[in-house]
Amino acid sequence: MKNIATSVDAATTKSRATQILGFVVLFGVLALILLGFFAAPEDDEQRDAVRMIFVHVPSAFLTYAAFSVTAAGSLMWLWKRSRWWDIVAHSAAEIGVIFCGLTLFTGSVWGRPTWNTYWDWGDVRLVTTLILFLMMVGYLALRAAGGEENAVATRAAVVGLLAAVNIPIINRSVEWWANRTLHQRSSLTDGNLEDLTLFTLVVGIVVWVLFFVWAMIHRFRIGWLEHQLRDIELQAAIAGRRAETANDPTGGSLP
Amino acid sequence: MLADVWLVTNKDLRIEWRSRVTFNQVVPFALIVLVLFGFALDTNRAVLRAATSGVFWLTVLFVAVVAVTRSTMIEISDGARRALLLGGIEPVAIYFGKTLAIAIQLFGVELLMVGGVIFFFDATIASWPLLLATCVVATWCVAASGTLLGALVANVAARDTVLPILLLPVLAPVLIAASRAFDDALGVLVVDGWVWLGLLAAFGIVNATLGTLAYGTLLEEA
Amino acid sequence: MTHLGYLLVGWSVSLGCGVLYAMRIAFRGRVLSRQVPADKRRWMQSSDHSNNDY
Amino acid sequence: MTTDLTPLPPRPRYARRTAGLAVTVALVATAAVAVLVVNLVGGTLYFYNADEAVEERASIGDRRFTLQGTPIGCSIVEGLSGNESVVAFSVMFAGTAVDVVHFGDPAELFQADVSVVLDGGWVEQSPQVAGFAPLANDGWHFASDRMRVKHDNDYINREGYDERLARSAEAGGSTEVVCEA
Repeated sequence: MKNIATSVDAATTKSRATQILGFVVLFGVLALILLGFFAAPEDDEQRDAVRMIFVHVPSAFLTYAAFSVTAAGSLMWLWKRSRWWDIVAHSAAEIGVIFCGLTLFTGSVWGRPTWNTYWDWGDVRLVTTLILFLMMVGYLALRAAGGEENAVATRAAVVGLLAAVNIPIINRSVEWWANRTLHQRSSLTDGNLEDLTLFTLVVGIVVWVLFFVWAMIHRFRIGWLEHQLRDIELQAAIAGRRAETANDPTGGSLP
Repeated sequence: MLADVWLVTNKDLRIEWRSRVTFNQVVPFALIVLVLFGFALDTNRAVLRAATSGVFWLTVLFVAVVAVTRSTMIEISDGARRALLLGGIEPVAIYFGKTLAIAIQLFGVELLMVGGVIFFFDATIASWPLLLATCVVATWCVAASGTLLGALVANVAARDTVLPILLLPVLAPVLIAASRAFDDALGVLVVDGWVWLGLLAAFGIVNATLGTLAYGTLLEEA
Repeated sequence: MTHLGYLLVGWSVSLGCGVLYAMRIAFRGRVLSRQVPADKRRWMQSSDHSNNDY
Repeated sequence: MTTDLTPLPPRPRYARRTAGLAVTVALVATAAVAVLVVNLVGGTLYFYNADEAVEERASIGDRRFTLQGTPIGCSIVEGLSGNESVVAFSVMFAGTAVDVVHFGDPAELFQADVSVVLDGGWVEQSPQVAGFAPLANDGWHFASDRMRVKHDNDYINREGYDERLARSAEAGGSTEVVCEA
């Protein structure tokens, strides 16, 4: 603690790598705006509304990615009891909820001009995505409810795996219910895209993934610090109890 | 193993029989919710009829939250959960035993509610086999998820608020599938109810499997 | 450009959420870092990973 | 209820379930669910395609349902039904046509050869809209009050109208019918 002056100065969760990554993401977003609004062509049917794809699809992609990481972390916690994986699962869930919310929001905003509706209760993909979102909000609520650290991790891991059942259903729904859904099939795997549209979409996904990595690193470090802090508080509490018993003339024994 | 399942079921049902908590509180609650929906939607008989299935299963979900809370309370008071484990009963047997107990109670409430929707909502039953099969399978789904999540939140301080937040989204697919199956059973919508019943069964298998795998861990550690 | 209103809402909410979340975790990281001694913050060191106790 | 309170012999503590059993249970359950889902999803109708809606007309009766089909370009007419402004058109799927009268404004992207999803019900009456030449003309029409446009996953920018027609025909949204002007 002797270098407290310098450590306060450097007291952040950033490192050289995340700083560089952060700048890359910023430039990536600028490039995506330019590409998405000015370079990519408009669509025959949808006109300019198609430009929503560059934020909607990357968000959906990251929803799958983040919640899959949560599922993997949950599984690893139950198997290895590793704090590292527990924090990874929690971090990915928090970021995933944001992207899942954005997927639903951008999808609705895109749906109004193209489908003529913000929301349709009959569509499997829309409804299952909403269910996944609500379950993961529950996951975060369960985490926030607190309790003994290991017990919280175990509970959360079970909910994380329960929610992960939705991921393959959402992803496959447009194939399983082919010709029975409002939502179109995958644009990336079996769509027919203009070259520049496809390129911009890939740029969007890369930028979103880089942001995810940046956020994961920072969020993981926060989780790590919270874990350390609980440790420090516990040590202080134990030391406090020791001091109390030392001053106690009975030596701390029960009457 | 099966004997242990029945042992746990029997224990929970006997506690219910003696305390009559479900009978005295949950049944009136369910009927009141139905009647309130009747007040809210009665201005238009067609709307009430079209909404019957959804109202029915939404009410079941609310009732399920109460029933699961009750089932969990039985185990956490007086360290009964620890005693069950020390008794050498497999966690899987406890899981299926408690699931069965909740399912039987819910099924009883649902039968009364079917009477309720016929009486209050003028519902007509187009297919009794489909109606009863839907009740059985959907109740199993609700109980299987409810028992798992009940054990999960048992030791959470904010149990009463966290349980609905977790349980209701998990049960949303049950609400959808059971409502569609009921739409067919009540002859309201043009759907194939038996197909929705099959999907309900798939959901029941998934949740019972997750419960089988996770319940022991939750009992011992969470 | 057609549908500009929808596009602006969708894009700005997406990017806005990203920026707000980034700011939130950066800020929270700062607050927490101050409360934890430097030797518990592994990313401060470049080579020493011996104190990984997870 | 038993009154014998003699202690029972202790049960053996349950064996810790092995990872192998867990994996087996998970695999069997996954297989069962996969079989159920694959066999059943086709039956969970969100909408009837035009051909199915015609086939099931008797069993549907006057109940509401959702219809999907591809609008045939030359059939689209805006007009009045009574005092209400409507859009009348014929949709096709897999070679079967359905005449539609949609009450209200059409969707923004409503156009020929882009599938629509409509909420409404059968009416046993030929559509009474001036200037509308119904393709099915079978004494029925579908009265719709909610329209969604089901666009596909092609994002192209060329004057590819003919190509789109060909693909639409391939997908079952047959456009072989040539309207007689």
